[in-house]
Amino acid sequence: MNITIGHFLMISAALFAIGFYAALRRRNIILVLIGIELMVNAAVINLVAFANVNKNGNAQDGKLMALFAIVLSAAAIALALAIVVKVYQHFKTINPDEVEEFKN
Amino acid sequence: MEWYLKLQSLIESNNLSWKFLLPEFFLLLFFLLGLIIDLFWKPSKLLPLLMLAGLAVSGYFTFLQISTPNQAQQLFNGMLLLNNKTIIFKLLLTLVSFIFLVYSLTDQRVKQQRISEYFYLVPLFLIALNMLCMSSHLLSIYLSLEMVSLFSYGYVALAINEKRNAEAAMKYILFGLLASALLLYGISLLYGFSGTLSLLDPNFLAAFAKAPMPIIALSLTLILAGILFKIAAVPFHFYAPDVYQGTSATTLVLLSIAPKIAGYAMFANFLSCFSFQIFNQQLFWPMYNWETTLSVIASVTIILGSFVAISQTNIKRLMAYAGIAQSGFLLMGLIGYTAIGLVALLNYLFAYVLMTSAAFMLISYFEQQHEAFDLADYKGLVSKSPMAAILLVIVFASLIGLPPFIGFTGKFLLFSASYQAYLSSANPSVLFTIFTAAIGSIISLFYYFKIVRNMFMREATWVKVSSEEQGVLYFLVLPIVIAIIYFGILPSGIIAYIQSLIA
Amino acid sequence: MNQAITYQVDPLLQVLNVSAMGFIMPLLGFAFLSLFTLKEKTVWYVAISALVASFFSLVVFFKPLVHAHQYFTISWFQIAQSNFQVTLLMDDTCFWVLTMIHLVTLMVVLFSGYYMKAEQRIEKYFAYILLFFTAMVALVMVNNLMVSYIFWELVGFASYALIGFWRTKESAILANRKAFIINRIGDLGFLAAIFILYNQFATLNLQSIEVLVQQSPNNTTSLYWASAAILIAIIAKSAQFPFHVWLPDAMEGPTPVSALIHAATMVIAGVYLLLRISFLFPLEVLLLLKYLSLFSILMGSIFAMVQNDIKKILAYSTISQIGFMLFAISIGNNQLALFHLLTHAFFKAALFLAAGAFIHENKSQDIRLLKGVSKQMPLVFYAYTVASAALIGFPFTAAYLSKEGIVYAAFSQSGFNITNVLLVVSVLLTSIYVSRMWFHLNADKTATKLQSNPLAMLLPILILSIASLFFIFSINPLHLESMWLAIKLDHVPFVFSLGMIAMSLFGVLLVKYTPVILNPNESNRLVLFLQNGAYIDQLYEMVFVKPILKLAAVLKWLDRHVVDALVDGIAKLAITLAKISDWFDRKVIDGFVNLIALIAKRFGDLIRISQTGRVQTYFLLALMMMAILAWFIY
Amino acid sequence: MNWLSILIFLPIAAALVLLLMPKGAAKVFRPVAITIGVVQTIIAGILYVKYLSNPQGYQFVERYDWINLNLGTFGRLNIDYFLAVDGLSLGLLLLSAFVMTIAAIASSEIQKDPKAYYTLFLLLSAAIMGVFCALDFFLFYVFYELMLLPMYFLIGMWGGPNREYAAIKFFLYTLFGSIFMLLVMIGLYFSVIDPITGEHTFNMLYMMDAANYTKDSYFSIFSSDALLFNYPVRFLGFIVLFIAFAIKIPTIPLHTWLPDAHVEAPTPVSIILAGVLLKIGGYGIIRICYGIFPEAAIYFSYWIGLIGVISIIYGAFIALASTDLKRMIAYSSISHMGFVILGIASLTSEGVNGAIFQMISHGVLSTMLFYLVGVIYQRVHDREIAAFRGLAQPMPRYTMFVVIAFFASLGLPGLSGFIGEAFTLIGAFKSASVNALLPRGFAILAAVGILIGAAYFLWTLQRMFFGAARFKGAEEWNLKLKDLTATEYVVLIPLALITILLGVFPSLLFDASNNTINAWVHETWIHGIANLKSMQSLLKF
Amino acid sequence: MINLVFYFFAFIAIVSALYAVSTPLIIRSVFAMFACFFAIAGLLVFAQSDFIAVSHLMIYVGGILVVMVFGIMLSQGSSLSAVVRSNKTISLHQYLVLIVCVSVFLILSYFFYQYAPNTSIHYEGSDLQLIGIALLTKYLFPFELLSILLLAVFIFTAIITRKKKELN
Repeated sequence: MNITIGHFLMISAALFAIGFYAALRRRNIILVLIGIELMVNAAVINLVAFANVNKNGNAQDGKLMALFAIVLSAAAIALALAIVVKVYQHFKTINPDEVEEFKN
Repeated sequence: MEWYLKLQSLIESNNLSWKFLLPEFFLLLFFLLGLIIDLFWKPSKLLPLLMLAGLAVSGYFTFLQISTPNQAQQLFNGMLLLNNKTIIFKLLLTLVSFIFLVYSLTDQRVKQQRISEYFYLVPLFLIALNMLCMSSHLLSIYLSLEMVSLFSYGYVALAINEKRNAEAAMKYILFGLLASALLLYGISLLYGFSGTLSLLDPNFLAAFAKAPMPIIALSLTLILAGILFKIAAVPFHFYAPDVYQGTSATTLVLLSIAPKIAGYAMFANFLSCFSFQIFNQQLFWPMYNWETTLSVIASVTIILGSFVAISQTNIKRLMAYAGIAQSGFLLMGLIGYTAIGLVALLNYLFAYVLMTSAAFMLISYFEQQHEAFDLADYKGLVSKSPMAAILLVIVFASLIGLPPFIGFTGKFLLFSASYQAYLSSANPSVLFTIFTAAIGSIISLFYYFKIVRNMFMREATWVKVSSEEQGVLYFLVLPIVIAIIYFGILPSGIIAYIQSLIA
Repeated sequence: MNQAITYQVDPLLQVLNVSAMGFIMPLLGFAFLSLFTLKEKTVWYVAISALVASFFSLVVFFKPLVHAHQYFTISWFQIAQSNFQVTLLMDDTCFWVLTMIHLVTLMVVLFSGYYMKAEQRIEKYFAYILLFFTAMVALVMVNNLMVSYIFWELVGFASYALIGFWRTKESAILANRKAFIINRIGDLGFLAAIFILYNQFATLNLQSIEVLVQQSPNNTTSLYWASAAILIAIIAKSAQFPFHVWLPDAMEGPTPVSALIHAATMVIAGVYLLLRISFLFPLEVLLLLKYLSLFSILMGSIFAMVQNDIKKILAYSTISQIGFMLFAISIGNNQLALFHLLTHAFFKAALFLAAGAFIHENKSQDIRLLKGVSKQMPLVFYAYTVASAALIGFPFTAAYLSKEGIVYAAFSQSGFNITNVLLVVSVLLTSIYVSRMWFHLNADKTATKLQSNPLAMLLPILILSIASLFFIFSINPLHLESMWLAIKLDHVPFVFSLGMIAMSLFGVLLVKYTPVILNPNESNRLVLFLQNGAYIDQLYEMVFVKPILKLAAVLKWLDRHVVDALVDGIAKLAITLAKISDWFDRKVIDGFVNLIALIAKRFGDLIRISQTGRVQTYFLLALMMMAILAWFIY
Repeated sequence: MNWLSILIFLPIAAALVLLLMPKGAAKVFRPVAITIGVVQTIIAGILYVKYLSNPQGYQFVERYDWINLNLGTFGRLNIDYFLAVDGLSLGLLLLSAFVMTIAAIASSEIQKDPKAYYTLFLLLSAAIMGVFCALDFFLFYVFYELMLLPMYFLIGMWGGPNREYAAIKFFLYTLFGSIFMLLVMIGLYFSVIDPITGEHTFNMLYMMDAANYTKDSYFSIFSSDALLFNYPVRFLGFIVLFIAFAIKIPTIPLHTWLPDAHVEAPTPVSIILAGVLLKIGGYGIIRICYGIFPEAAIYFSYWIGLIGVISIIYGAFIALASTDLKRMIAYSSISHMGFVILGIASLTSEGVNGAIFQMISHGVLSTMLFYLVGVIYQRVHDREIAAFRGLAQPMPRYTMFVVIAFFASLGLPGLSGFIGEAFTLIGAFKSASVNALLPRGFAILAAVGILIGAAYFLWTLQRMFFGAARFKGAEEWNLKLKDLTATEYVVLIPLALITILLGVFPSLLFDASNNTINAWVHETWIHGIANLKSMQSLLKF
Repeated sequence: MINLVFYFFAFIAIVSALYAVSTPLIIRSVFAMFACFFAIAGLLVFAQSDFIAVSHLMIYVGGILVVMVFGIMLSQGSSLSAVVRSNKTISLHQYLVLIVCVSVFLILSYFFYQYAPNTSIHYEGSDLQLIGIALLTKYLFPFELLSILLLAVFIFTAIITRKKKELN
């Protein structure tokens, strides 16, 4: 049995759903970020897998997109963690529920 | 050999493209200058002025890029597309940044805290925004979109009131990262089934059309999620009120406008590859029902934004929801993707820049002078700052769309454009959007005039007056308000200019 | 009677004519008096001189034109294709009625100099009188229904102003409101008639309408409606049943006003209008009028029999007498109606003025308290007696001629039937209430004679009582043939006259020897019923006024709480929607979860309510909305 | 001379001058406003007299390009600055100028922030002039909306205790109507072609001619699929425009903003509101609703007439039950404006002429009535009917003017109110036999409204003004209730004179309007029937 | 045989991801992520992208996770293991999220099962050179832009995390 793109896509779907779960469900900003990373990784797997379909000319598109996505998510995580640290300084918690000062 | 020639052409394209980024180079240059000055002469009053000069120079070179007749330049092998439409967007962005910088100069809190980054990051932000306007490749879209988002998060997090900033930034970034993860996933699907990331690729649509319907729907929906987040449209608008509330009104002069403009520019670019012109009739790619999608989103955005704005008691939350409703109005220009729609969109964005920046400057002014944050704090302000109050009324009237202010001609064109879209598509949901937009206009009267009512018709409970600094009103807000009136009475010039540029 | 006679004169002459006919002087007087505050005497002189000037112009300019039977037409305004004109009519009828109006008004103004002495705002009083006079003169002369309507209402307004002249007097201001509103109901009839006629004939000029009616007699339906509508106006203005209720109340005004407006002139405007437009009236409507007027005749005289207020007696008597005039018209005898109109004006004005003199000197209107006036002011009392005799219809008075003529005409037209018998009965009733009043006034022979009898008081009463005698109208006191007026009337057989006189005498004697009639038992229910005008007033109050006020209050409530709420509801709905969507925006998932948790709780403590993260909830919500949108589009 | 432009821009110029004046110069603000009003009145009067010499068609035309854009595939966007007046608008123009003058004189009670007040006042004046002059729909709309903001502040800042509510209610109601008017306006624009240039146009005169509609456009009568929700689009357009103007007039059940606005507004603002702003509704219906959609007007005339009749009676009943004098007058306005609707619905020359006369007469009378209410309110700050009794005692001259105003309002002949009411009713009555649009019963029912009108005015007179003097404020009020001052005479005497003058010489107005209205009625009827036939055959409704 | 390795990586990736999102202790989930990212890198190699795989390892394992550990330490100080779920009950919100996530997975996998191209993937050698050339030709501009972005993020992170004292 050959490994086809479908296999990769299935794994990506699973990772996406798991990441989604963490991002929406967990009460900890860092775990939310981990969930987001899982979602990004799912997309990265997709991109790289699809790069194998399109061998005509644009073969490297998907791979480079994946590369940029990885780097960008790293940058975003760095900024997010900086904000988390700052949130912790003020609220002494990293549960997004408890970061709640605004009242309307 | 062939491979080598191809490489040659790729490099050639890159080499030819750099010169079109002259404005951005200047921005970068001034940013670096600012960085260095900030490092060596820490408390420098020169810095903001230098940045202003940078914006001016960049704006000048952007202006010079205007080509008559309209010529589209593909830069960097289709990464970017420069045409008059994107130049107008860029000019609008430069204008906002300029207003923001000038206003920041007067902000007491910025002065006191000596946040020099506040100033020298503006050119860099503008680069990101410009890139988003020009990007025509899914990679550059994703990259510049992410860049704009990161700048936005960063600006929100910049300290003025640290605790509030932190909370707003946290909510903003979590929401934003989730949305961009969806966007990325959507892009990956789009790429997978169309085989290309370049929107300018002539084979893109043909290849994508072969993709199965559910995949098309799924990928476009996911991409739309990312875009809607950027333009703060329903349902990805939830972050806006919290973020606005936690951010100083001064920052909002930039943040409530610039990302939205760039978002619309990108949205227009994105939609442009799904629309064709056949026999003078603008048609959308038939596989995806763009008209219905856009009109439903526009209607829901207008209605939800307007209704929720009514019950707000914090002015910035109110402005956030009002901004959401305005976003819906702007979307009306894209329904049908007609030429008039684009003109209407650009014209209204111009109006939006003037009105919203003026509004936030005034709100910021009230924040600083009278510590007014809630609607209740606005009671009787007309007796304390009559000039500012009157200017705010004019701005609000324009935002509602009353003549003879620029908001009226803007909305008028948007209505006309969507009516035109309705005539050509005969899609009843477009008509529905027009109706909801009408209703939204009426409701907008209600919430904007709650503030006006408080200012003019209620007695002040307590008003803290700090040093009377009316200067900013006269040299910055007043000219903008005069422009609001001028372009309301004589709109021909600006509309004709936009039309002539993008024709 | 046709276009050939109507001619346009040159504008200057027109103006001269109009002014000559006496509008301008009284109108100027009105304007002068209403704008300036003057001394009492001066006011009086101004009023008198205005009237004299008008009278002079009547005799000098108007009289010569009468026989030419002319119309003067002034273009008023043009609307659509119709030209609205003010047409002035000059004929005999007009002249006689005008003469009567001038004379009575002059007398009343003279008398007012005595009666209204030392009153506040006297200049307003005379101003209103002059306004009334102008309007009345115009009403008589104009021959265009639209313009008639204008003056028709203006006399009503003047009446309103004069009834309420003592504006601090509660009963007076209630009475004038009532008078105006009831007249307004009549005016609606007039307006409706105008609509119908204008719609039918595209003109409101009476002579044109008359020509058109004669040319095409088959517009009967609209004529029915028009005549019925205008009948309402007539009976309201002339205080006939069922619109008579305002007239007794109107007696709250100054007595000279009652004499002028509510006896001699304004109330006969209806009769006069009917005389002018009787050509419109189909027989059926005339029959209706006949019964209505007969009812008013009887009702007026019966109510008059039990009243103790001298002015109320006279008011009911007026209702009854106007009934006679309308009755005459209803049986087709317009000339007799006109005749009775003129005679009635004089004797009724005399009666009122005399009553005014009594009231003024004794400060009371109750006939039982005025018992000594025959001795107190004998001269006035003689005049009063003459006028009373005229009212009853004794020979040698003018009214004898007119009233007898009417009764006879009724008999000669339809013979011996119930309506005619009732008419005769009403003659008897008239005799009864008049003599009852007379006996009361003559009861106390011991009163002292009044020292001063000012000329302003005596002269008008005497002149008017003399005018109620036969020779003003006819040489022969007993017969109608030899009238001075250009009125052609039938000969009345001698036997019939004798019968009538006997009937009247019987009435006098009945009162003389029947104390029950002279002093009816006030505790008697029937008497009470009649004294209160059969409670018609109260009935109207209950049936119309109260329900209307109630309805108004209900509507006001509805307006506030339903209509406003309905339309306001949109705004309220918007706010509610705002709250809902706000709630939806931030809480729907929470609420949803809480709700389900609440339900789940009933099945056990498996699930506890837990706070959800807002960012995450929002995002979940956004995603679900996006999914719904995608689902919706595909 | 561009007379009409001068009329419009004179107050704007004055407003700018006022803005630049220092606060210390507060004393000259009112004289300036009065002077502007007088000058406007004189100009309007001159125009009126000029027009009377040849009362035909549109005159004093000014037409310039305002917005003229080429928008590519969209075509050209053509908006003209197009002003002209005819017999319909000229009378209203004159009335507006006059009422604004009176309102300026009556503004003496304004103490708070006079600069803002008079600036807004003058802006309002300009917008009102513009509305009556504009013949380009877009221009009309701009002026129409321009009235809202000054009016909002005039009510909201200088009004009574509940002024905020009244002001926003006024604003919301009107905006509700006008936003949808905007939509119809855009729809019309896309349907109408300027026969000369071949481009879309906002010119109202072109919109009135069925030949100028492109064949398959939504508002074309020749289109076979001009249906929206299975209903002819033209009818919907008419309904939308009618609602917009009916709010302004106002009619039942869109009237509820009016009593609130009146009760809360200061006297001069009430005067403007009743004297001028309500007329814009009637003017809009005649000029725009009926002018552009004659067939819908004919189709719906029964319902429009019914609305008019209900307004008359309903307004009168509520006025009867009102306990606040100003509220009573506000409701009487609703009742009186009902006659305007009824007259217009009759589509007869008598009815429409009567409607215009009624508008002008009501303009003068309501000005007078609201001013009179203001007089006592200014003295004792109370206007409950029950609080006064026998006012004629301390204030006889005042009472005289009240009597004139009341009797004119209840339709006493010889005063102006009568002619308008009578001719609208004659028109309504005639309609049954001329064009069979309204049943005769409408005229009769409306006449009953007159009766109730008499009832509440007389009742009020009797309760408030006659009888022995007795006031809620007892002695204190007795001292305060002085008779009229010189200023008040200056206001009231011209108003009373005009009332009498118009009542005696209605030709003063009819001469100007009659030709215009005759032609208008004729054309509306001819076009309406033709259009209706065409639409019925194409749309099968 | 080589397929078995693929399935092994897939299994590790999914299981460790599941563990990472469900363990109550943050630090454990971070370490589970190490395993997950390693497995994903392995999968990337299977998809003929060894350069991407290496970059992935370097950036995620070497960069992100380390930063995260720092973040945890900074935000929760010494009590690394003290982070336990405060509320042991399961709320319906959580069920809802679970349902949504499962349905997301089902929808996606159904679509992929139905519509994914049936291209089989074999390892054909390194793509390092190709990526390098692309990065300096076609993707030169995004590459440059990225550098600016990283600079900006660097500045922002520095400003945001600096101590409050320095601000005044």
